[in-house]
Amino acid sequence: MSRPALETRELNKSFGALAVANNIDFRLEVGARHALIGPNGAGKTTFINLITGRLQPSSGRILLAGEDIAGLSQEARVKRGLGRTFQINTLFRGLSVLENVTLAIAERQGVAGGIFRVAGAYRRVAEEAYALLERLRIAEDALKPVRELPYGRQRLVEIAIALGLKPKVLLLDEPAAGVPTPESAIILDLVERLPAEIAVLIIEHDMDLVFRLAQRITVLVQGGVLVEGTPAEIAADARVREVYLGERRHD
Amino acid sequence: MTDMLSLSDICAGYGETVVLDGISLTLGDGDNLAVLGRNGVGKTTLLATVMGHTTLHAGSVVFAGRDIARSAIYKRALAGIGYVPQEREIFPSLSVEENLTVAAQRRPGRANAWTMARVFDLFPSLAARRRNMGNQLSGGEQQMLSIGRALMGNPSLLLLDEPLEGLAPVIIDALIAALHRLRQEDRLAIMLVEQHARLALEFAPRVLILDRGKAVWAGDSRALLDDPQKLAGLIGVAG
Amino acid sequence: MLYIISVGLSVTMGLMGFANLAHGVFAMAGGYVTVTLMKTAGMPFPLALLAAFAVVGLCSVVLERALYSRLYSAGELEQVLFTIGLIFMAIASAKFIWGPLPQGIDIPDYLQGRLDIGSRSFPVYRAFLIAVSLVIVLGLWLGIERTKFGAQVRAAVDNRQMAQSLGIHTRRLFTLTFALGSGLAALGGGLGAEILAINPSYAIEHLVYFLIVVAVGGLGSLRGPFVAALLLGVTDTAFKYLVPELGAFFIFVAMFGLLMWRPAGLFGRS
Amino acid sequence: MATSPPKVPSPVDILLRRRRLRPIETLPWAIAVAVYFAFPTYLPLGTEILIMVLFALSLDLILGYAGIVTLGHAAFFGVGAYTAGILAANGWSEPTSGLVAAGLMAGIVGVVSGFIILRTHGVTLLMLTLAVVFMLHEAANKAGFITGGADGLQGMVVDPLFGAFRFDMFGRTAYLYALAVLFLAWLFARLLVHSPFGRSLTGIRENVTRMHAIGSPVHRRLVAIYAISAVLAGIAGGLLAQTTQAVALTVVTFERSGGILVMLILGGAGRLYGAFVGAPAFMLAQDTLAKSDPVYWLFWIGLMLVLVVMFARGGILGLVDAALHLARRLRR
Amino acid sequence: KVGLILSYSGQGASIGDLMDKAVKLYIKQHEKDLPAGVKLEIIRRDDTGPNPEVARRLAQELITREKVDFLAGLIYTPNAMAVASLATEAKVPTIVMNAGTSVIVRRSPYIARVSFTMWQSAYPLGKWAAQQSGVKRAYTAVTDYGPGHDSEAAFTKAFTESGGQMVGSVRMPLQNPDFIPFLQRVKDEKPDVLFVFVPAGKVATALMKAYNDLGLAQAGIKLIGQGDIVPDEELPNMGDAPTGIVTVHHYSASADRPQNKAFVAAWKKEYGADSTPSFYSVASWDGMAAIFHTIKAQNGKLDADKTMALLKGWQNPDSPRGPITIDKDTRDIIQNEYIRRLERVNGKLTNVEFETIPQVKDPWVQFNPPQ
Ligand SMILES: Nc1ncnc2c1ncn2[C@@H]1O[C@H](COP(=O)(O)OP(=O)(O)OP(=O)(O)O)[C@@H](O)[C@H]1O
Ligand SMILES: Nc1ncnc2c1ncn2[C@@H]1O[C@H](COP(=O)(O)OP(=O)(O)OP(=O)(O)O)[C@@H](O)[C@H]1O
Ligand SMILES: [Mg+2]
Ligand SMILES: [Mg+2]
Repeated sequence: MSRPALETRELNKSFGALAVANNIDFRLEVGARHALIGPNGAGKTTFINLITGRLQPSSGRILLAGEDIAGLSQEARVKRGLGRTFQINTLFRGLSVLENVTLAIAERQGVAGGIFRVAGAYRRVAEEAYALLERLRIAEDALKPVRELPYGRQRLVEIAIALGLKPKVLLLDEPAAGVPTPESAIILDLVERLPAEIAVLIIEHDMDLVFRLAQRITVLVQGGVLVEGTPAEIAADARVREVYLGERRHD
Repeated sequence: MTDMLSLSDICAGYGETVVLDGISLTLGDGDNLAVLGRNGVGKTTLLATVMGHTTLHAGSVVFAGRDIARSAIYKRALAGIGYVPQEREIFPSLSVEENLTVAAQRRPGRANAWTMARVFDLFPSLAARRRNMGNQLSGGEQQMLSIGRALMGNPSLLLLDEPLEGLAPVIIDALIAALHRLRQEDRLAIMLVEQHARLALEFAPRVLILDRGKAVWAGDSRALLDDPQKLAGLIGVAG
Repeated sequence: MLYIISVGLSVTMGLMGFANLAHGVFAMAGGYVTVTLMKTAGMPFPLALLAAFAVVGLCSVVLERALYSRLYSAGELEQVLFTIGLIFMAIASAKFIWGPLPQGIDIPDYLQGRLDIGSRSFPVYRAFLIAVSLVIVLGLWLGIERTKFGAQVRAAVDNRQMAQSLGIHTRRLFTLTFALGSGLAALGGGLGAEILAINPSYAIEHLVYFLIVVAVGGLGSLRGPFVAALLLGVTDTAFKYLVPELGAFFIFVAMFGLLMWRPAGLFGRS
Repeated sequence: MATSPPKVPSPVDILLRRRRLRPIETLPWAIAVAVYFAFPTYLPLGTEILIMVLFALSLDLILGYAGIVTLGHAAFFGVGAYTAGILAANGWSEPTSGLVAAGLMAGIVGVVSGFIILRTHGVTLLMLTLAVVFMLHEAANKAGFITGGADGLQGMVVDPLFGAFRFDMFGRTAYLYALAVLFLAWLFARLLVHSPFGRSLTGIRENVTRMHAIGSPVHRRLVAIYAISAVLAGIAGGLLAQTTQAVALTVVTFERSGGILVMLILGGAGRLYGAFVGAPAFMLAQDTLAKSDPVYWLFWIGLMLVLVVMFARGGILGLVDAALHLARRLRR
Repeated sequence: KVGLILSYSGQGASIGDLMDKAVKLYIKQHEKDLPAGVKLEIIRRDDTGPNPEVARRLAQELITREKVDFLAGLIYTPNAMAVASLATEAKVPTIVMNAGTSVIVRRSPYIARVSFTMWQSAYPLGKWAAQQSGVKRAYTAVTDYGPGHDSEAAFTKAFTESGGQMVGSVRMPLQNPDFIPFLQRVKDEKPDVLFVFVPAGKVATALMKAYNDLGLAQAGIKLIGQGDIVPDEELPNMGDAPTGIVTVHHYSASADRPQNKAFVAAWKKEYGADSTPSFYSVASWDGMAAIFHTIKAQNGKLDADKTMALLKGWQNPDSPRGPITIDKDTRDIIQNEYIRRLERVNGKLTNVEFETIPQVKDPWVQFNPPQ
């Protein structure tokens, strides 16, 4: 197999006595559509925080396109192509939707630090942001402050910001939570149509979505990888049924 | 069946914006109602209005025989309304235990009242985190805590705003089972807002569907479960 | 006495999350009440202190209801502006009523004199202050950190609307807490009148020291300010003795270092 | 980008339009020039007001836009004042270069202190800014051989501006000098807050976590704006020193930091013009009140602040906004 | 027209109050003595503390807008210095009623001082301590700012010149001082005498308490200083301050001179029995006397240079503090310095004068002749 887009080796993290990441070895292939599932508190969000640098691992290595990024700052990792969304909305609540996305795109294009002679560049940034909003069908709210949007639409802004970064590896933390089915269809559609070279890791508790989207699934339990496999393998796994899926039918 | 909650011709919103436009409904002891609708139609606003978080422009809210439309929020809670908000709203600087104790309300005459021990029984993973601060919890744990906190008030009416979001399937199963028990044993009335229409319809016998602040359909859940076409038409879900 | 004033501040500012720069005003009021009662009514010292606590606590209830309560939801900056306005008014009012000269108190005989510890001697009154502070810290700790009351206050500060949704009467809670904080300040002002003389610009002159103690101790903590006041007091005294050339530098350098090392303060919750 | 925005004006246009200059923005300048001719005996006060506007403006950049609450801004004001003052007292009496030096020194102090303390936030940061002021104050006090200590700096000589305009007793030169400097600073500040850099500061104020996650070098940005703000504050301090030819320890005090904070909030923070409203309002009120009631004027100032908070959220400009809003509603 | 610049708010508010009251009282008593048709108007301005830029602006306005004939007041040295160049430029006679740094009078030919200088009292005290009181080893503790440094220098110079020996010195912070550690240091050094300077006001009380609490008197260390450490208005607050403290000052409210008795009585009548005038008040009182003198002498038609000429060499034998003269060369004050001992008289703490050093000129001027 070719070099993975993202890889962790023996990644460990504990809060006091609690080990939330326990020797996690994980590979995310280029172009993968990979799901991470597991019980509440298994350490999924923590895992993403470790990868993006929001938390420092106790030990272990994190490789992005083969390069160790464990020592880098959050912003350096973003510059190398790591993008994420948050499980709990983390937006610029007082700013308009358009500005939320504009901020991200400005950072990516490297114009965000400029004070002089940027008028033209800034227009291009804003136009790109607006186009993205249209793609996510939230353009009509472009000038509303985010805080006045219903929850479901705020989730879409979360995703818009992450997409604005044009990441090579996209980490989605429960993107569809709180999003009604029609909008979550938009999200699904969008993720499916992302360029093939982008690797996507998605955390979800909505099994319909997971089983439709994912080519591979990793199950995390108490900070450790329980199993990894294709959706069919996972659905059939007795242990996974016991600790996570329960006895309801999933297809 | 006596009326526990009755809303008539509610118009409510935020400040001057009106979101809800003429909603009426009644709910009896042990009565469960699912509230469905597209994104942004005012489901959250409806629950928030019962709790008193919005500006009520017109209409009356009667709970347990008293008009509470002008009551302070805390009085409504003391009267027996429990609320699980959509954004969980855990108190970050309180530990799990403290989050539960601040909400505890004793109600004389209630047989098997909710205690901290019972909440921990329902959500074992919370018990393991009892000393964590509110902001040191995973998303799902916060959701559980929010539900547990509402239960600690031993309410007679429970307002649940997307309570299943972010919970693992096994937990959802456990929670739904527990809610079923509550309805039967304690005659707990529940208003449930859910994105997963199917789950909600299976749980609650009655359903109210909102669109842009108006009630567009109310009736028996079975009717919709049996007629997916119609459901899709109302809330835009395929299947 | 710095501690007692500061712990009151910690109660309002830390627990209630209100940027109450006018806290010193209550301490000043406490001092004035104590002095006035002792001088004009001839009340004994301990009684005058209790009276100061009560009077100022009650007055603060009125203030809180009339003014402060409208500002809990306002931004920090507005709270700052408002409380500075209050300080200004208090300074002018105090000057009008009591005149610009500082007021001192005569502490009773049994609290005067020195304790001799080896070659060093230690004033009795300071020992008395430390003892009183200890009693208060214990009382508050048992009363607030360990009870539902304290958790409720913190809950109400974190998210007022949600706290109400759980049946907490936040208005009453805040009023009570505020009165407690102000009363403590008054007590501190009265006790400290011996060392920090009460004068009209008291509230602003000592503001910085209250803030330091609270910040170093950790916002919202009750033990924090006590330990901080003691620690800063002792090290400051030691440093002035050993290297007097550095004078006033020390306390700020100490605070600077400490806060860089532990941004949340000694006992702060982050 | 292929989809051309259908509506006119498009949201993109609306977003960008904010940068354009509106006619009302010339108002402060018109007033400032009018004052020069109409009230020639009020120019010393006018000069001090202009300087305070500049100082408040510099504070607004970090407080209103980047959300850094500081009680330590007088540190930079003081560094600027002492730099300009010490240069002038030691033979460097040309004013414009002295002012540049004042800004530079303050900027350096801004970078160094900002680099260290901007890792923290909230009350901790507030206290650290306070500590910086006190340490500088103490340093200026101890370094009496060059700062004059508590007696104030002695022997400043300031040359005529551009070799031609003497700083006269009526304060005409001083007024115009301060006005010109303020104008330049305002142009710059305006450019800054509407630039991508300025917007990214607002992003930091609104949500730091997200700023990190979109790859923004948050710390560097904060240090940058802190330093820029320090430069402007230093220039304000330098102006004060040059126009009054006096510097004393009170330029680096907590009270001065607090005072400027009050002026800014009074006007309305985070709106660029808060400084232009707050500083004159406060200083004029103080001046008139202090004259009519030199002993108890503080009471009235305090009352004014309390009333403003009670009835005008967002400072005086907030009140104006609310009034305009109401007027528009009524017309409809 | 007189522009009076004082601190009515901020840290100096209580000083400003004492001075303002004296000005008011003087005018009340003497207004009738003015030449017919002359109306005296006092324009008060608040400089809010040691803020030279504010003082300068106020002076500028008083001169250009109000067109005052005199500037007066000026509590703080930096403020006086900032006003000096304006006084020269606008030719406005300026009466310094407090600020005590020696060099001020040299800053402008239009400045005259009616208050005091630090050297004026500290220097004689140093001499007296070494020669008369028989102590040999002295320690100084002064507040770390201009006047403190002056006092320290003056005392040290006089004391060592007269054969005394300095065993140490310490400077204490201006803000919120806690004297215990400094005095503890002194105590460990065991000098015969401790010379202290702190700014008059409530810190003086704190100093006395620390001196008491540490038991320096019992350890045989005498406390001496300038009048600032036992200011008359603070004495009621000093509780059981140790009696026997010897200080040198130009004024004491309890002095026996008939002029002083009358002054104090008038004051108490006007402002209540609890209120006591202090050296701040006396300087303002005499300052007003000087202004009245020049007005009367010119019959109300004021000319700046004539005014200054009249001020130079002006003598007032009737000041509450004894005879005073404005030096005709330096425009600075020449006055008696009194050596006083703190005692209890009728149960009240009182500074009792027991020796007089007549007509002291500022010694600093002799050691630092103008270039
Ligand atoms: N700062 C912290 N201190 C201590 N424990 C923490 C902290 N942050 C998180 N935890 C604990 O770590 C565990 C893992 O949290 P994480 O958010 O990664 O879970 P998750 O798998 O994302 O769960 P969910 O599906 O509910 O979102 C949780 O049990 C949580 O309580
Ligand atoms: N604080 C607010 N101020 C103004 N308008 C608001 C506010 N909160 C919500 N709204 C508006 O009220 C409408 C109804 O929102 P509400 O949150 O009730 O919808 P919802 O049905 O719960 O949506 P969701 O499915 O996303 O939770 C929306 O159009 C929203 O924009
Ligand atoms: Mg998670
Ligand atoms: Mg909702």
